[in-house]
Amino acid sequence: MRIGFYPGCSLEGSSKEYSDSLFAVAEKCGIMLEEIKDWSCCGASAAHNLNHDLALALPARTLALAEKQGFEEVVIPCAACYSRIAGTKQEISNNVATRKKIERYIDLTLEADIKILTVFEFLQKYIFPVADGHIVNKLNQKTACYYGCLYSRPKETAALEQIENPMEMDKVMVKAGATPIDWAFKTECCGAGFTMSRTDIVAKLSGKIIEDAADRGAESIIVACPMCHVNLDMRRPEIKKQLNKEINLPVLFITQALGLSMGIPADQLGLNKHYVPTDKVVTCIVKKEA
Amino acid sequence: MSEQFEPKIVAFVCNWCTYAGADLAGTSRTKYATNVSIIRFPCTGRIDFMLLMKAFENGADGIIVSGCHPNDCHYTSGNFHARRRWIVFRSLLDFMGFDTDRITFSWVSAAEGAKWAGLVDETTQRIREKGAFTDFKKLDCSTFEKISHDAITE
Amino acid sequence: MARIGVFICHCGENISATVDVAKVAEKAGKLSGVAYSVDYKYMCSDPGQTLIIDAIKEHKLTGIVVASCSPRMHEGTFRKAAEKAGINPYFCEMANIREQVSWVHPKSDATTQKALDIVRTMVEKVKKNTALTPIKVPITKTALVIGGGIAGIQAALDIANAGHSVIMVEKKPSIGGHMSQLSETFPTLDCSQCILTPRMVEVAQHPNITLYTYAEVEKVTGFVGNFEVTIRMKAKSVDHSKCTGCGTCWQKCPSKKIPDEFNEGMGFRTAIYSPFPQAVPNKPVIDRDHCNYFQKGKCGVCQKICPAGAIDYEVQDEFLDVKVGAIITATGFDLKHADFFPEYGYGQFKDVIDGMMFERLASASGPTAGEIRRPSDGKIPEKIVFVACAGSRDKAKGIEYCSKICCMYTAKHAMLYKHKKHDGDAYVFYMDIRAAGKDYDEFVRRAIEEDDVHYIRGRVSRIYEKNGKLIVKGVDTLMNGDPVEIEADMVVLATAVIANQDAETVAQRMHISYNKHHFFAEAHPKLRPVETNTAGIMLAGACQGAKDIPETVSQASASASKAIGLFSSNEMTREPIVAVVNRQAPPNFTSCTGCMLCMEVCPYHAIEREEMKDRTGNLIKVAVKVNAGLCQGCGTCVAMCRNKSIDLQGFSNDQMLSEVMALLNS
Amino acid sequence: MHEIIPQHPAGTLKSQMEEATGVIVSHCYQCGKCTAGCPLNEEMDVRPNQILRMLQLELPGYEDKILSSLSIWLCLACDTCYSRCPQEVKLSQVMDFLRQESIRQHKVNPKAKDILSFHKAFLDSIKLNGKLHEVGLTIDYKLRSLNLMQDVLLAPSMMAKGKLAIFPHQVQNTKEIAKIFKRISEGTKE
Ligand SMILES: Cc1cc2nc3c(=O)[nH]c(=O)nc-3n(C[C@H](O)[C@H](O)[C@H](O)COP(=O)(O)OP(=O)(O)OC[C@H]3O[C@@H](n4cnc5c(N)ncnc54)[C@H](O)[C@@H]3O)c2cc1C
Ligand SMILES: Cc1cc2nc3c(=O)[nH]c(=O)nc-3n(C[C@H](O)[C@H](O)[C@H](O)COP(=O)(O)OP(=O)(O)OC[C@H]3O[C@@H](n4cnc5c(N)ncnc54)[C@H](O)[C@@H]3O)c2cc1C
Ligand code: SF4
Ligand code: SF4
Ligand code: SF4
Ligand code: SF4
Ligand code: SF4
Ligand code: SF4
Ligand code: SF4
Ligand code: SF4
Repeated sequence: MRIGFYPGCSLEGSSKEYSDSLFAVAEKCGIMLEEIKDWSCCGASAAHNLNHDLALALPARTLALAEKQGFEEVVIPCAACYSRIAGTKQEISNNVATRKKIERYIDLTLEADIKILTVFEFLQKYIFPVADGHIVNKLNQKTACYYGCLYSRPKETAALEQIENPMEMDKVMVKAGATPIDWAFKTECCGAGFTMSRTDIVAKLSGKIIEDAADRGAESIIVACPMCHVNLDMRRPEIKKQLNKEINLPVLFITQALGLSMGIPADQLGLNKHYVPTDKVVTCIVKKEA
Repeated sequence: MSEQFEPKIVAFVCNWCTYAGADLAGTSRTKYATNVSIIRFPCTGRIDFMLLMKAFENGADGIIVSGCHPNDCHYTSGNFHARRRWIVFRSLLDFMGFDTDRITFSWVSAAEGAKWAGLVDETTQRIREKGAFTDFKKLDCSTFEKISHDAITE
Repeated sequence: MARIGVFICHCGENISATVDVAKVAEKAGKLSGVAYSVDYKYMCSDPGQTLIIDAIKEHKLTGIVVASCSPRMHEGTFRKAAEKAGINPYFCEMANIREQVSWVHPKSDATTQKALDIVRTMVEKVKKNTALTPIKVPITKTALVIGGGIAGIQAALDIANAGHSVIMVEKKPSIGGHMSQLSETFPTLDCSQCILTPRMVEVAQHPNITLYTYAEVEKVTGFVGNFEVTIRMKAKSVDHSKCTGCGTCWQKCPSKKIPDEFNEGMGFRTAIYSPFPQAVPNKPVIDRDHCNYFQKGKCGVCQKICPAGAIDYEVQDEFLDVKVGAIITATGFDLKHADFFPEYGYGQFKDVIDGMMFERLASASGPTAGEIRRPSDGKIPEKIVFVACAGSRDKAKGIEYCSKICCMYTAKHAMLYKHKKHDGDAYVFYMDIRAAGKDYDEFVRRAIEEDDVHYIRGRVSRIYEKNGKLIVKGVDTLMNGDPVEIEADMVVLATAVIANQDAETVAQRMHISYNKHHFFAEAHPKLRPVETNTAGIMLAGACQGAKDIPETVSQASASASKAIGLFSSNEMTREPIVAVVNRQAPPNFTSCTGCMLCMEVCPYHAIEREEMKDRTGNLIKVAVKVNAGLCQGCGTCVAMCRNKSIDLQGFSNDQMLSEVMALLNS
Repeated sequence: MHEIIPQHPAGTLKSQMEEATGVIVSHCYQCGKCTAGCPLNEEMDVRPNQILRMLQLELPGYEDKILSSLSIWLCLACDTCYSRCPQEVKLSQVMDFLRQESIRQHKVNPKAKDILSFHKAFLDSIKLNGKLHEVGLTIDYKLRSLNLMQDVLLAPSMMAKGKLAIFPHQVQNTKEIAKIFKRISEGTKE
């Protein structure tokens, strides 16, 4: 089966290392991902803040293209894109009138029956069954798995089993040999869409998250969303000001952490692209005992 | 002055709510049209819709069916079954081109004497405007009876 | 050939002022089958009744129609008169020409005509009437009480004290229910055990009460006055007739780490156990799921040491059939448990507990001997938060209703805490305070005014644990929606009162109805609040809906009085307005085809399957029959039957059709 | 960008909102759980539950107060409120609607200008390229918000790390995207 891949804008830009590491892990395990041709932006928060129809039309266009290109499943690693596209799929399949209207806007027909996979579902379904053969290292440290809003809410599109205390990512980290901590901010909001417009708010919300993780002894934070990554990794100067202290917790994408456990070189996983240095994660790696 | 048409209307009502409601209208001396006569059933659940057809066949111009409000049935759920049967029955009548506006389905509780009086007056007025009901009297109801009864009890 | 008499009443002038009664009488006299017709000033008066009786005798009438007031007024009166004259009372019908004619219409020809129409209709009906005899049902004067909580205890004692026998069935090893777990009770703060234990003992010792603990009702058949009940006596593995309750066995049992249900899991019990010191009966049972002998095949310690030789590993569940006349269902309630509140960490954090756990902590007989210590480390909390409506009034969690008792017990809990820890801080997050009972609001005010409990109006959004504290994130909606964050040592959730897990099964076994939350349904919410729709089965206590002890006890006494009332005569008489399935000669037996449609719609489960067999016992046909004891005469079954095999006495197909035809064909 | 803001039918703010979102404000029983969990409750001038309260009562002045509030712009659409609301009120959708209405009625709170500018710049970037061009977006946003200094220090390092593309990635047929925008702006004007 051909598995479609929707990078979304961030994975082409500021979070290129997320898609690089995802491809590296998939390749290692012999899984092929194929980018949807000519995809467009999902509209992110801006579209639904400003216009509801637009917020449906943009994701719908991509869904329609994926269908036309014959994919049955599409992996969407970005939480924001996932949320927008899954929500659109749901709204369109629940309401014929809406579907007709949107089809007119995008000038394409749409079944909305394509299966959308989050990065967890993708790992679970395609990587887990073969992972053990490829995992050579143990990430010998405590990690805080951070899920953010968009995987856990709203409930209609939530991709997590327990939305207040999800474990999907924790399971991946256990596979990678790390020790996920129990903490309080797994699904608190990091400030998401205010990355640029209200950095003060981002600093405050993300600051609380980083602080709680550090307080509970985490040595790194693992994320699965480019927006979370930007807020937690790039906004450190503001966060430092906000907290009045410097916390040097590195923030890794889940695929980077898993890649490390598979022995994929740090550079290939894009670890050099982060603001907070990731050396400590790399140095904590030990060989997995047989 | 042309004489006004006076329809004959039969009311099929339950003993506990609507019959008592009609009694209350009496005790309160509320006046209403003479066109409606009541036939008392223990419960709307007892009402066999074939009797409605018989009534039309025998010259009724309009019919009222009324019992306890939903959830207030003296027998818990008789009115619920009556309502379910009525929905099926009505769609069948509609399908056959029968003027279902000649049948009024209502709820009148034992405390609603005034509602009963209003219901009688409204129904009488409506049927008066429709005029005498002749279409159905010529029909042979027996085949219809069978079909519809099967449909209702499905 | 029918000879009908028609009696038109003037009702003083109530009827004659608008209806031309003489004309009605005259015209009625000409109707076919009418042998006599007369009008009179007051039919219901003594002379009026005598007139009727004499006419029946003199004119050899076979049936009568009295055209007067509503049958709801005087049907009984005239039926009695008919009976006195020597005809079956069900050959008397009334034409309602007062409430439904003379009082609602002006004097006119149309009014008189309508009165005549109604008379004619009833004449036709009475011609189709048949002789009916009131149904007499014998009554077994024993009551079954299911559930031994305070509701069951109260009901059993009331009935037993009235001189009737009672069989009580309790599924746990001891009676007492939830009340036995409570510390002190609102609104008086008296000790729960102190007021309950004497009554438990009274039940055990009452000569009229037979108590079966560790037992469940397996099957109920029959009808009011005549139920047949099968009771499953679960294997106790201890012969209670030999056991002296000395306690040696449970002191020595090596299987000691079983979470103690009575203490809500905060403590342990052994495999052979009596649930609490005041248990009734205070004799143990073996919990086979946790006993080494039953699980691993070795141990047998208790059998070896029991001085009375009471232990018997071989016994099996036994079944007992009993006959009872009335049943009181008093199976109580349950509380919503952990995993229900991921956002509050209930089930995740040890110090987030529910109300019943708090009761055990506050109870002198509890795991902390009445000191309020938190489960995680045994520290006495300095700051405690109570969360009301935890799961109740929460559509998103599937429970829209108010649990009714938690406002009160939360106030009680906060008070008990403050009484024991004077310098501690107690906060209650609430949405509304529902304390509408006698002395209830005063009780809540006392918590606020005298014990300094801080009530904050707003719902808590989240609770998480940090550095040994529970961070409670709420809001004060009375302060502009300002966020409130409290670092608490312990949180008590007033979790929703729900129906027992097996409530649905119990209801189905008893053929009683229940609502979507599985609370048992009363026959009428206001006027028959303790009866069910199945005659002879009553409800008591929290199995019908959340309620506190005063209300539970009132309802229990009320249902007991219903049973006592039933037992006050040797047999019951019921109106013969019941459904019957027709009977024909073999090999047909009946026109009923056994489609069972009637059975599905009968609200009283009065229709039963019947197998027709030939002389050699071969099954020929499956049909139905009506249990006249259960049938209430609604007639829903009749309208369902495709081939008119089932009919309602008094409102038969024939009678109703004649009425319609007569009404329309003048 | 205002040309693609939908024209709402006449009626009170509440009735329009209920029609557009399917949320029924009377379902809210003012428990405050939404506000209690909202990550920005401290920042907000009108708390989430209070917005619903004002919609419920519809007293004079409330509509203005809602539409010119800062809260509706601060809302991050994180859906914490909805996911815990006992009455299942979809507050985030209410907020979405109110933002659109606030723009339409020209009542945007002055303090929300930055946030609004960002959203608009974002959509313009998509309209132009079909995808988000982060450099273009940053420049555009800065021109609109006049918030020139912010992030200037970050941009060069982002480029160095290969995190920003100087030339925009484009969908093959950018006209198609522009057409979608056009159809919607026409469609919603009806
Ligand atoms: C935390 C808390 C605090 C409270 N505090 C107070 C207070 O201070 N004052 C007050 O007035 N009220 C208080 N209450 C309410 C009080 O507990 C109830 O009103 C009362 O217990 C109801 O009694 P019941 O007999 O109906 O039910 P229960 O006490 O639940 O008794 C039911 C009995 O039936 C048995 N049973 C269940 N199913 C079956 C079956 N299928 N077959 C046989 N037996 C069965 C059970 O084992 C149990 O023994 C409190 C409740 C709670 C939860
Ligand atoms: C405005 C209002 C609305 C209500 N609405 C509802 C409702 O919707 N649903 C509901 O469930 N409840 C309702 N109630 C409550 C309901 O009215 C009462 O629960 C109910 O009437 C109580 O009945 P009772 O027999 O105890 O008292 P009462 O109705 O007061 O009857 C007492 C009787 O005793 C007689 N009496 C008094 N003293 C003596 C004496 N010394 N000797 C002889 N006779 C005496 C009185 O004349 C009276 O007839 C409402 C009450 C009010 C005030
Ligand atoms: S040791 Fe024997 S007599 Fe004593 S309590 Fe146990 S079973 Fe009963
Ligand atoms: S046989 Fe079972 S109940 Fe008896 S002592 Fe051993 S473990 Fe306990
Ligand atoms: S009794 Fe009080 S705490 Fe309990 S559900 Fe009702 S309102 Fe809430
Ligand atoms: S007195 Fe009446 S209105 Fe007031 S709180 Fe009590 S029940 Fe409600
Ligand atoms: S008359 Fe009503 S109660 Fe009696 S058997 Fe028929 S449906 Fe049941
Ligand atoms: S509906 Fe009629 S035919 Fe069917 S089982 Fe009942 S009595 Fe028999
Ligand atoms: S949580 Fe829901 S019900 Fe409570 S105040 Fe907020 S919107 Fe209203
Ligand atoms: S969606 Fe908006 S209002 Fe709701 S919790 Fe998040 S920020 Fe607050």
